Amino acid sequence: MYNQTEVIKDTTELGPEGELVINMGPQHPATHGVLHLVVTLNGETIKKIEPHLGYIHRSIEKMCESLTYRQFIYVTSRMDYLSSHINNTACALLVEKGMQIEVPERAQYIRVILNELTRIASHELWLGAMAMDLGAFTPFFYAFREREMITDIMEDTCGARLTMNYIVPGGVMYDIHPEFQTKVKAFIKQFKEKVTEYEDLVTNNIIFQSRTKGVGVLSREDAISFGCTGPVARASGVSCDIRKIAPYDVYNKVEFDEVIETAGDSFARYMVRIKEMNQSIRIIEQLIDSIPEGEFVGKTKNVLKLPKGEFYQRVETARGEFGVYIVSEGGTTPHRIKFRSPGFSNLSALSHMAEGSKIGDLMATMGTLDLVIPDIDR
Amino acid sequence: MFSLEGITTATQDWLLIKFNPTIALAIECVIVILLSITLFAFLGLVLVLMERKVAARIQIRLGPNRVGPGGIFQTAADTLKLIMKEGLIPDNADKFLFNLAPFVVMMVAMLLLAPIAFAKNFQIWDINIGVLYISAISSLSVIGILMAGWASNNKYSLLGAMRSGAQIVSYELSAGFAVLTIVVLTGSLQISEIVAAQENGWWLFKGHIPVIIAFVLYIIAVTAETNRAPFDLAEAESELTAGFHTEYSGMKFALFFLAEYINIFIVCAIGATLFLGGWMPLHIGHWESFNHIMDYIPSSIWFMGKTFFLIFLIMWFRWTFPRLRVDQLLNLEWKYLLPISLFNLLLVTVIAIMGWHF
Amino acid sequence: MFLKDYILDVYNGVSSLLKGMRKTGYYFTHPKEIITEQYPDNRATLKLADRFKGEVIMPHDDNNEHACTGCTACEIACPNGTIKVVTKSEVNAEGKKKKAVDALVYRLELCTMCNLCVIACPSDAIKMAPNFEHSVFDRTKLTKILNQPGSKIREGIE
Amino acid sequence: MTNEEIKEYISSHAPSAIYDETGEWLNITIEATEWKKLAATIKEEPFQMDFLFCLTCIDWKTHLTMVYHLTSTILRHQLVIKANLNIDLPEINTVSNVWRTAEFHEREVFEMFGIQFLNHPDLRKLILEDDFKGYPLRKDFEDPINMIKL
Repeated sequence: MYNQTEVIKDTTELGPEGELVINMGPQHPATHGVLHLVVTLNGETIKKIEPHLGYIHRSIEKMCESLTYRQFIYVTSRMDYLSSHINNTACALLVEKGMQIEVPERAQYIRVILNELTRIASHELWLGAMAMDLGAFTPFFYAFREREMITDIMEDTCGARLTMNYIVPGGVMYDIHPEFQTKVKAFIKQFKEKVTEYEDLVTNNIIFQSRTKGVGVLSREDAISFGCTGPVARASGVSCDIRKIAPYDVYNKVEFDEVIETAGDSFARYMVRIKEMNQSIRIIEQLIDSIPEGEFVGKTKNVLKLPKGEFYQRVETARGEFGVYIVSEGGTTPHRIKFRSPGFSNLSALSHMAEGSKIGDLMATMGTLDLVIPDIDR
Repeated sequence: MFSLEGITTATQDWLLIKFNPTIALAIECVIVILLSITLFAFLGLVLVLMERKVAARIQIRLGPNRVGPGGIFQTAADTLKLIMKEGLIPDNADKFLFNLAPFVVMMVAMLLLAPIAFAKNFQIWDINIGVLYISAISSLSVIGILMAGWASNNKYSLLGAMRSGAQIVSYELSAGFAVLTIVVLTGSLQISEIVAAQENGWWLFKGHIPVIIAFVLYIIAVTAETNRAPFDLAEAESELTAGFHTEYSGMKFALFFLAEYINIFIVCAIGATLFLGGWMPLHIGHWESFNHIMDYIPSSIWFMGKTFFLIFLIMWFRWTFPRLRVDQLLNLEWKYLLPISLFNLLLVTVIAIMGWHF
Repeated sequence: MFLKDYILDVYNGVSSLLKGMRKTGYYFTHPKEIITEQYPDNRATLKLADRFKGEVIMPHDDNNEHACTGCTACEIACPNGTIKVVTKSEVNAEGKKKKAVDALVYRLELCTMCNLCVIACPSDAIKMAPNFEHSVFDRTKLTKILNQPGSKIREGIE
Repeated sequence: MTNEEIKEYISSHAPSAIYDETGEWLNITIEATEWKKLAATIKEEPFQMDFLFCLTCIDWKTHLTMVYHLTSTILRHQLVIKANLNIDLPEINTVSNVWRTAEFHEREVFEMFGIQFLNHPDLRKLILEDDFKGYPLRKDFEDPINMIKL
């Protein structure tokens, strides 16, 4: 990453005025992957944070330039692997929009249900990982117990637990599993019972509250300026839910609230995600019994060719706004593809949020930003 | 009735018959050293296994269950692995201090073993300032930690050691005041007398509110003093990777690990002695038959039972709570625990002077 | 009231902590809630989802016949070049020359289990199998030839 | 705000702007030199384009095109601004002082396409190594070692 002289300077010499430069990452328990933060400290107080990215950069955008419009969808699962369904949906929606493919209603319902399940699974994992960042190990296991039910449902229907690749242009790859509905209902029942556990263990805990309240504050103006989306922006009072602004699939048919908090601190971000899980449950409850009969995939041509032009599709992943931008020359492969990942913009606000706080606050801030490094690096 | 007291007196008598007193004393010393080292090793293995099992049960897992029945040899296997590992010394580290630090921490833990009464009349050294001795020696462990943090030439270690220093120095106060509460009530610093004073009832159950407060304070303070979650800032896995022992590997790491668990055992043993009556059996008022049955349980089992109950309590804390931040940790001590314990000490002193206690 | 707030602070803090301890204490005393799966021990009873995408296989029937025509649709559909179809010309019963599959080379180490080849196959000759214990000591063993030696195409499949 | 009003307003600030309404959103192609002034203008009233949600570049082999996707969190309208750059000397003014998210996005575009963002506060490589040669997302990029030819 650096040339040799810089490394030595970074690790052995004190900076001006007794500053201490530590390399947090690429292997560090709290960076959840291979994020590298060069943190300048003054005692315990953070003076500057500089992210260094690229440890898991696979140049997916370049790869996609040589893949057809059917093939490139699977790659997007490998970006934000916790919301792979939603990423896949974004790509499928873009191809459908470009080629005016009609998507059967059944497929739309299935997509929305699976997207919301993915969102819950992602938030569950985040909850566990964040509690772990703050030193509480046990909620991780409780959160994973519920997440396991979702991955089982995914395994039944999609055949995979993490990188599903279940969404295809025109619908979904195959029909839902016969037991899908009963299993989802069982999950909803258990989730509603167990969600109080998180309140006892985490939300109401005095230590947790004092660790997160007033920590990593991001004002509304800054959230907009830094391009933050998703729960990070909504905790700062920015209304930015793509499911509300530009509904896709059947989101305009369901009732749900956009969760908005105004404090902008780590606790607000935490609360937004917890409440969002409940909203997701609400969406699933509305749809699960009324999945219409019919085809699960629309009629598509064998070879997909996007017309010449530019297409942009925005969706709301668990982390925020995910955008796919395709410039097509009319061939079977895109000329240029750009993925606008939510984590990348959210990360850029980290330095601003954590400056002047303690190392422990950095963990709380980073935990509530919910960074997924492959999503940032792409 | 089985009693450790009988064994010790028999051994001593036999030694005095066979040898002259000086040699007998020397042999006794050797026996004590061997016994305490054995106890150390045994406690290390048991406590680590217990921690893992408790954590597993709380976290709806099974825990270690592959080595031996129910995984009871897991820690022995781990120790074997750690012994075989290479002890790395980082570049530019202060080699002498780096190697010394784990032994300092370990020695402090060993010294603390001396005044603890494991059973009726089964004590290495019934020093007349026992409680003071414990308070004095236990604060030495911070030196070992600071040494380790500084000598490692690692910034994480240094940060961890500094945190640990601030933390232990602060929480010594509350722990000390909590201990003083009992000393004031008993009127003695000697462990055996403190235990003897609880013959009619343990201090915790005698119904003195200041004692109950002192007990809570003591548990919080010693949790912090032993660097256990929620006060494990010196290690703070998610912040400082492993804190002061980041650079240690192999047996030197194992010594730190062992010292941590021995320290827990010792502070819990002292807690049990001060508040839960040490080896005293549970006696309830005038239920003669009940008291008699309780007397039949050997005193060593009473002592170990109480100690392990407190150890379990501390483990329960660890697997439930998130970690505090460093400034909150010091806030908690200086703004909450210290005023409360000062007030508490004042209260108990008034009670003792007025003779309201029983 | 400073003192009242102070005491209330302490009380609320401690009660919130006790609530959490009650929860973990509940799980400690209820071993029935343990969810660990003892994987290598429960291998006999382990049941994966039918649709689990573990590897691509080519089902053969009792006569050692498969349904692959060697049309290379799967090869074209594959995003990472996992599948390579080697074809040969075969003379069938009516004396006509016909393209047939010689070897369907499948490289498991490149496969991402995206299922596109299965969807693309016009004669349903390949499918995903719910196997997951793929680890081998030699990487070359991951390159498999899916059609069994001596197998031929089933009658009536074009 | 209708497209006509936007066009009228933009024309008064960037006279050479070319409009394209075929896509989902209004596309405006401007001169690179006009961008600095225009960016500061459209963030304020009456457009309030306060949210830069996508910033990227396209390599057309003959020239490069910077693409800025903008939206307003208040008025909820979208706008796409494009600027064509010379492939031999791609230079454009930074907008990181207007939208701070651009700082990271511009660093990414800088290393992937080699575009110089004038007045950028910290234009260093973000993802690639410091001594990396070449611009990976350009069409003429060849990597003989790491590229897998299937």
